[in-house]
Amino acid sequence: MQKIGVFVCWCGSNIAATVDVQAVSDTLAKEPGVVYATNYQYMCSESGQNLIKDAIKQYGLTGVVICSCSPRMHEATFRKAVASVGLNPYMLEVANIREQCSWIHKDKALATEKAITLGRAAIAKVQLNAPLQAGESPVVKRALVIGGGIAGIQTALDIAEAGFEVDIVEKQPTIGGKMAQIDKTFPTLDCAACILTPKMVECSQNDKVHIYSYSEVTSVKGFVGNFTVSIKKKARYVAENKCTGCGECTTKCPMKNVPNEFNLGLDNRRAIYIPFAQAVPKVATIDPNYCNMLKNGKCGLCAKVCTAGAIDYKQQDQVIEERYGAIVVATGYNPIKLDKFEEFDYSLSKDVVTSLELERLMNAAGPTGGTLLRPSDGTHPHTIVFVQCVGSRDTSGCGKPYCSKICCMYTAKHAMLIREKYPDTEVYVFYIDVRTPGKNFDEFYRRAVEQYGVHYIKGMVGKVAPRADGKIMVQASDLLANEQLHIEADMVVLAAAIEPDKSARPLATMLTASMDTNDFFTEAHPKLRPVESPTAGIFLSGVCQGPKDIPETVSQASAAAAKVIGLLVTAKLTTNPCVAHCNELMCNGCSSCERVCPYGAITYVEKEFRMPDRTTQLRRVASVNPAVCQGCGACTVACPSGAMDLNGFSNSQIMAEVDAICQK
Amino acid sequence: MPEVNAYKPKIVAFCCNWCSYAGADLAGTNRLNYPADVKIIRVPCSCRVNPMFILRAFQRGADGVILCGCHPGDCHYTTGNYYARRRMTLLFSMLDYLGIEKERTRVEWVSAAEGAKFAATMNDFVSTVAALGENKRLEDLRCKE
Amino acid sequence: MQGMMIARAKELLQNGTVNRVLGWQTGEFVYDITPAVFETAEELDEKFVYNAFCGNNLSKYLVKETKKDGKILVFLKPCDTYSFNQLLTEHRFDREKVYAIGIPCDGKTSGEMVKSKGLSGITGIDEDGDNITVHTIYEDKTFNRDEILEERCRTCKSKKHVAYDELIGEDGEVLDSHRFDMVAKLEAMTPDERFAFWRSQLSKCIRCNACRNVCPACTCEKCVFDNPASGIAQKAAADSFEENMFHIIRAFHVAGRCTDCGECSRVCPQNIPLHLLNRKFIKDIDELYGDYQAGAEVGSRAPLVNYTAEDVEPSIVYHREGK
Amino acid sequence: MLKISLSKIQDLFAAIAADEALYIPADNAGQPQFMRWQEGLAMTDALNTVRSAKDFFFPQTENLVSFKIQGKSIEIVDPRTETEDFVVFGVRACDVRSFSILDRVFLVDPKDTYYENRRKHGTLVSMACSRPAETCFCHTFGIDAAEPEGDAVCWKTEDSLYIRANTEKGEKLLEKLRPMMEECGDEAVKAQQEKTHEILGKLPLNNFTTEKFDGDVLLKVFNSDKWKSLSEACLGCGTCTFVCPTCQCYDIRDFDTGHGVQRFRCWDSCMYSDFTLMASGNPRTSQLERFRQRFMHKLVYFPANNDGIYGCVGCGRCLSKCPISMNIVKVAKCLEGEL
Repeated sequence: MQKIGVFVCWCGSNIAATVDVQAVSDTLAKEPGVVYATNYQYMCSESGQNLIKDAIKQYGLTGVVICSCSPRMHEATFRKAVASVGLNPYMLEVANIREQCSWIHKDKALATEKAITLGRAAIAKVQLNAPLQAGESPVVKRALVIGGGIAGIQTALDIAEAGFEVDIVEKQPTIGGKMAQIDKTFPTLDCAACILTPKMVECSQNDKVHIYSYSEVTSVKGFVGNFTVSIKKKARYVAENKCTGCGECTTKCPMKNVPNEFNLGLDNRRAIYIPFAQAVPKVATIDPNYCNMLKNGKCGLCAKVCTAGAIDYKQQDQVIEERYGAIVVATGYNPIKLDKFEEFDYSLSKDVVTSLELERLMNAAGPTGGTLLRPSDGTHPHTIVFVQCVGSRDTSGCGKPYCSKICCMYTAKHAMLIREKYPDTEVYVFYIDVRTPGKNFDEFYRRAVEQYGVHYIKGMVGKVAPRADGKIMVQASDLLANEQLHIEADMVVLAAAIEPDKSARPLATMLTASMDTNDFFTEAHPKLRPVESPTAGIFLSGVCQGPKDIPETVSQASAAAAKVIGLLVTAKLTTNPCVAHCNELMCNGCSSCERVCPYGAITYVEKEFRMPDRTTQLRRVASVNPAVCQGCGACTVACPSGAMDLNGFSNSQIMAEVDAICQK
Repeated sequence: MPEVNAYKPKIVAFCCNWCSYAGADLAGTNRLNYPADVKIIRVPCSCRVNPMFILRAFQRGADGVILCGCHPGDCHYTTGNYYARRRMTLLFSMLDYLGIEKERTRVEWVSAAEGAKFAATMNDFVSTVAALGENKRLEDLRCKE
Repeated sequence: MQGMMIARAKELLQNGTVNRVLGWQTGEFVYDITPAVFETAEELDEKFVYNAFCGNNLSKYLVKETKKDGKILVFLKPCDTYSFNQLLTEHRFDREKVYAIGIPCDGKTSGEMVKSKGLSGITGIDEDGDNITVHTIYEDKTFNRDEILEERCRTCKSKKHVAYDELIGEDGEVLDSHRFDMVAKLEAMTPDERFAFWRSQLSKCIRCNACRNVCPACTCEKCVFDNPASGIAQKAAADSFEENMFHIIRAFHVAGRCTDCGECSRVCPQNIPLHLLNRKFIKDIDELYGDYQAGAEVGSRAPLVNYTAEDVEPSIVYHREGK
Repeated sequence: MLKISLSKIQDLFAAIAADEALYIPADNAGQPQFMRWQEGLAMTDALNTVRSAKDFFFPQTENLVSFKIQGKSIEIVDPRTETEDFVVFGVRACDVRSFSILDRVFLVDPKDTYYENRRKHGTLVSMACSRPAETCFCHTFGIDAAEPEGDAVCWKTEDSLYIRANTEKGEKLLEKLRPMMEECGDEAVKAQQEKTHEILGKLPLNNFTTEKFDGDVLLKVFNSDKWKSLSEACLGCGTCTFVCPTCQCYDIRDFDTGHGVQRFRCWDSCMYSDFTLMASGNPRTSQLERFRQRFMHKLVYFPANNDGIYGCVGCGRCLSKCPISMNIVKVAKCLEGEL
C-alpha cells in the first residue's frame, strides 16, 4: 500500500475562486492510501514546493498527487521537486483541476465535485505507479538542415560556427531559395543578392557544412540525438566533383525552349543549365524531361563541349544514409496557385503578374535585364495596379485564412522602386489594411505614400479584364471615398498569399512532427518554444513554421541553430522511461506489436522458458528497445494477450482511473 | 448547460497527450464552458486506448465514452491515430450490432489549437448522451450502488 | 477417401517422413469423433476415421504438437488450411515439423445437427454418396447431405486448399458463399431488436470457454480473461455485462485474424451463433478496408495492424445505410 | 396418484406459481433450459436441459459476502436474504439423483449454509423418461429413468400428466393441486414404464458399467499410460464440468464494484489451468493431470470416500456436448481393459 500525499493548489484565485480547495483536500484525505492532504496558494512556488518536500520527508510519502494546473505546465517542475528529496519522480501524478476544471466551470459545487473526482483518479493511478528510471542515449554530433534557403543557410552556418558538422539538403540544384530570386529587400532597399550570395559561398567553403543539392529526404528513423536519415541524391547527369561551372554546355545545348523556373517561366533556359550565375554549388544539371540524349539517346553535345568530362548520362539516383543528432526543418514557402481567382485573369493575361514575378522583371539578372517591361509586348508600363491580399485573409475557402505578413511591405517596396526608376508611372495599391509592424516598417510605408506619391486605395478589386488594345481594365471600389473606380492599367501585380512548400506535409509525417491545418509546422509552444517542434530533436526555421520576412527568418534560423547547438553539446540524453515492455511469459511471439510500432523498437528473440510442468520450451518472444521506443502504446492494444504494457500508462493504471471517475 | 435537476450523464473522455489534452487545456485557458460531467483521462496517444477501457467505463457506470486524438496525419507518433481509427470504427460498429446505442461512443480529432472545437465537441456529446438517458445496455448491476 | 488417407499415412510413417499422424478417431456412436495422434500403422487401421462428422479443425493442435520432437503429418480440410496459414503468419508453430496433406471436404455435419432433426437414440449412421441414413432405436431416416450440414458448411467460403505439402483428391475453388446474409439481416433490424436478439443468445452463455479454447486464433499463452492481472479476468459471467465483455473482447482480439472456420459455433454447448460476431468484423473489414481473408496467404498484414491515410472515420457507424 | 389432462397443464402451473416460484424446462432461443414459469410458457419436448437442475441449489455464481467501503472504513454485509420457496418441475431421474451426490458434499460438516438454505426451500418434481437417448446410461448407477426420485414424480403420457408424491414436501404440493386434479390408478403409468424399460434395454450403453472402479484400483488407474492418449485432444474447456449435474467445484473471487467488494463463488472446472491455483502454482501442471483428476474423482475418489457411490448419474450431457467428444464412457471403457 502506498502512502500518498495530496497537495491541492489554489493557483491564487484561478482555482480557489471556483473550487473549494479546502473541501477537496479534506475529502481526498479520507481516500484509502492517503496519509496527508493539504492545500496551498501556489504549489509551484518555492514555498509550495518546500511544502511538498517537507511532507514527503515527514510522512514518508511513497506517492504524491498534485491537484493543480495542467501537467503539461508543471508536471516537470513537481517531478524535479519530489526527486530532490529522494522520491522517484514517476511516483507523482497531477490532477488537472485548473484548465480542465476551475477555468471551465462556474458552479462552485459542481467544480468542487469534479475536482474531487479528478483527484481520486490521480490517487487511484498513483496507487499503481512504479518507480521508473530514465535511461540514457548518446547524441550524434551532426545536424541536418532540410531546405537551403536563407533560413537553412543561416541555421547551418551558425551550427557550423559552433564546431558541429551540418548537412544541408536542398531539392533544387542550388541553395539560395526564394531570397535569391528577390531583387531588393525592405525596409533598407539593399540588394538581396549582395547580402545572400556571400552566405551561400560561405556554406560551400565551410568544411563543416556539406550541401546535398538536388536531393530529397526519403526516410527518417530514430529519435532525438539519434536519427537515421535517408537522402536521395537525384541524378543530375553531371559529376559534381568534375564540373567547373564554366557554363559552356549551357550555351551549346540545342534545347533552347525550356521554361526557366528561376525566372518563373518568364524566359527560357537550356536542357542543361545552371539556375543562376551565383548558384552554389555552381554545377550544371541536365533536365531529363527535356534532354534529347536522355530521352532518345540522340545529341550528346554537352558531353562533347565539356572539357572537364563531367557529363555522365548514365548517372543514377543515389541514396545516402546518414546519422544526425538533430534535424532542422527549413522548407520555406511558395506563392499559392492563382487558378481559382478568376476575377484577376492571371492565367489569361501575361501582364497580370505575381509579386515574385515582378521581382524577376525588376532584377538586373532577370529576363529583362532589370528594365521593367510588360511581358506581353515588352513596352514600358505607365499605369500599374497592385492588388493586396490575393488569397490571404480569405475565409471563402478559395485562399488562405491567414495573413501572409510580407505582402504589405514588399508591395510598398515595389511601388517605391517603380516610382523612383520610372517617375512617369502611376502606381495604385488596393489594400484591405496596410500592416507595418516592424522596425522602420511604417516609416518605409509612409515614404512610399508621402515621398513617392503612390496611390494607396482602401478597397477591393472586383474585376481585372484585359482589353483588345493591350490595356487592362481594373474595376475596383474605393471604400473610403465610397465610389467605384475604373482604371486603365498596363500591368496588374497580385500579392499572392504564401503557403508552405508541398514537400512539407510528407516530411512532417516522416519526422512525426505535427502541422496545423494550413500545413505550417506546429511549434512546441507558441510563445515559449517557438523554434522547436513538439517532437524532440526537430527544430523549425523560417516560413515552414509561419509567414515571416527575412529579418524574422534569420533571427529564427539563428535561434533554431542555438537550440541545435544546445542539444549537440549534450553528452547524453536522458530517455523517457514511459516506454513499452513485454511480459515474456505471456508473449505469443505473434508479431502484432512489431507491425504497429512506428519506430521499429520491437524485435524478437528465441528464448527458453521453464514451463509449469517443469519442461523447458523454446519460444519466440518480443523485446522492446527502450531507447528507441517513444511510448505511444500502439503495441499494447495490438497485443491480444496483454503481454505488452506501457510504463506510466499501464492497463491497470488507466482502468483504475476509469473506475475512479465512474465511481460516483 | 443542463438544468440544475436534469439528468447528469457520466462522460469519460480519453485524450491524447499531444493534441487533444492540450486542446482541452486551451479550452480551459480560453474559459470555454462545457459540462462538468466530462472527465478527462490523459493517454499518450489515441492508440493507447484499449477497447477494454471503453467497456470498463460503461461497466462502471459511464453513460458515454469519447476518444480524442490528433487529426489523422498529425499524430505525434506518426501512425497511432490511424490504428485507433480502425480499432474504434470496428468496436463501435460491433456495439451497434449488439444493439447498444452507438451515440454513446464517439471519436473526435482535436488539435492542440482547437480549444473551441474541444469545448463544442464536449457540449454536443454531453447533450447527445443526456438525450439517450442512462446507459442500461452495457451496465454492470454490481457497480450500481 | 479414408482408405487412401490411411494408406498414405502408413507410407509416410514407414519411410520416416513423419513420426506421428494427426487425424480423427472413431467413437461410440459414429458421430462422436475425437482428434487423435497416431503413431503406428495398427492404430491407424484400428481407429483412424474420416467421414461427415470429422468437423474438428486440427490446425490448432500443431502449436502443441510441433513443440515435440519429430515431424507430424496433419490432414487439413480446405477451411483448416486457412487457420494453418494464419497460425504460421503469427509464428505459432514450426512449419518444418509439419507435413500437411490437403483432403477434400463435402461439408460436415454433427451429432447435434442430426439430433436437431428430431432424432434420438442413434445406433448407427451410413454414408452413401450424398445420402446419409441415420438408424435409431425408434426409426430410420435418410437425409440428403445438404439438409443436415452445419451452418458453416452450408455457407462454405472455400473448397480451395491454401496450404499443403501434398493433396489427396482434387482441389476446389473459393466459393461465392452467402455467409454474410445473417449478419446483414441483423444489421437491418432495429437496435432494439438486435439488442433483444443478442441478449437472448448471450444470456445462454455458461462461460465454459469452449469457443475460446477451440479457436485457432486464440492461442495466447495466457488469455486476458484467465489473467487476474489483466483487470478483466472472469471465471463466470456474474453479470450480463460480463457476457457482453467476454464475447466482444474475444471477437475483437481475433478480428482480422479469424479465418471464419466456425469452430466456435460448432462447439458451443448452448448453440450461441458466435460466428455471427466474428463475421460482423469480417464483413465490416471487407466493406470498409477492402476484402481481406485471414489465412489466405502467409505473412499478410491483418487489417487491425494496418491502415491507410484515407480510412473511413468511426462516425461512419452513425450514418451507414440501413442503420 | 393424481391425474390431469395435458390440455390443462398451464392451469396446473398457474396454481403452483400462485404461491411460489415455479421453474419448468422450456426452450430458450432454441436451447432447453429451466425457466421461471409465467403465463404461456410451455414445457420443452427435449429430453433434458443443457444445464442441469443443480443451478437452483448451487448456482453458477453466488455472492457470499459484501464489503462496503467508504473512505477508509469497511463494513461487512451478508448479502443473503431469506430464499423464497420454489418448485422445480420436470427434473429427470438422473438430475434428481445428482442431489444425493451434491448433498454428500455440501451437507456434511461444515455445512454449506447457502446450499442448505436453498435445498430447504426447494421442492423437486421429477419427470419420468419415455424416450431416452443413446447417450443415456443412468441405469449404470442404479437409476430407473421410468421411476425417478424427487419430492413428487410425474409421468407424461399422450394426453395426461400423472403425479405422485414421494415426500412430505411433495404431499404438501399435491394437497394444493388436488382440487384441480383427479384421483386415478397407476395402470397407464405402469404401461409406460414397461415400454420405457424395453427401450432402455435397446440403448447402446445398456451394458456399460463402472463396477470395476473403486478405491482399491486407485493407483493402478492413476498410473495407467492410457491417460496420455485419452487427454491428448482435450481443449481444457469447462463444458463437461459446467453441464455436469454432479460437478461441485467452485472458486471464490472478489469483485471490486467501485464502492466495495463482492466476494462471490463461481463454478470452477478441474479442466482449467488455474484450477486450485496456489501461490506455489497449480499442483496439476499438465492437461493430462487435470483431465485425469476429473475422471479419477468421479470413478475412484468419490466412491472410495462415499460408500461406493460414483460421482456420475449417467445423464449423458458430456457425451453430447464435449467439443472433442471425449467423455466418461470412453474413459471408463478404455481403462477398464487394464483392470
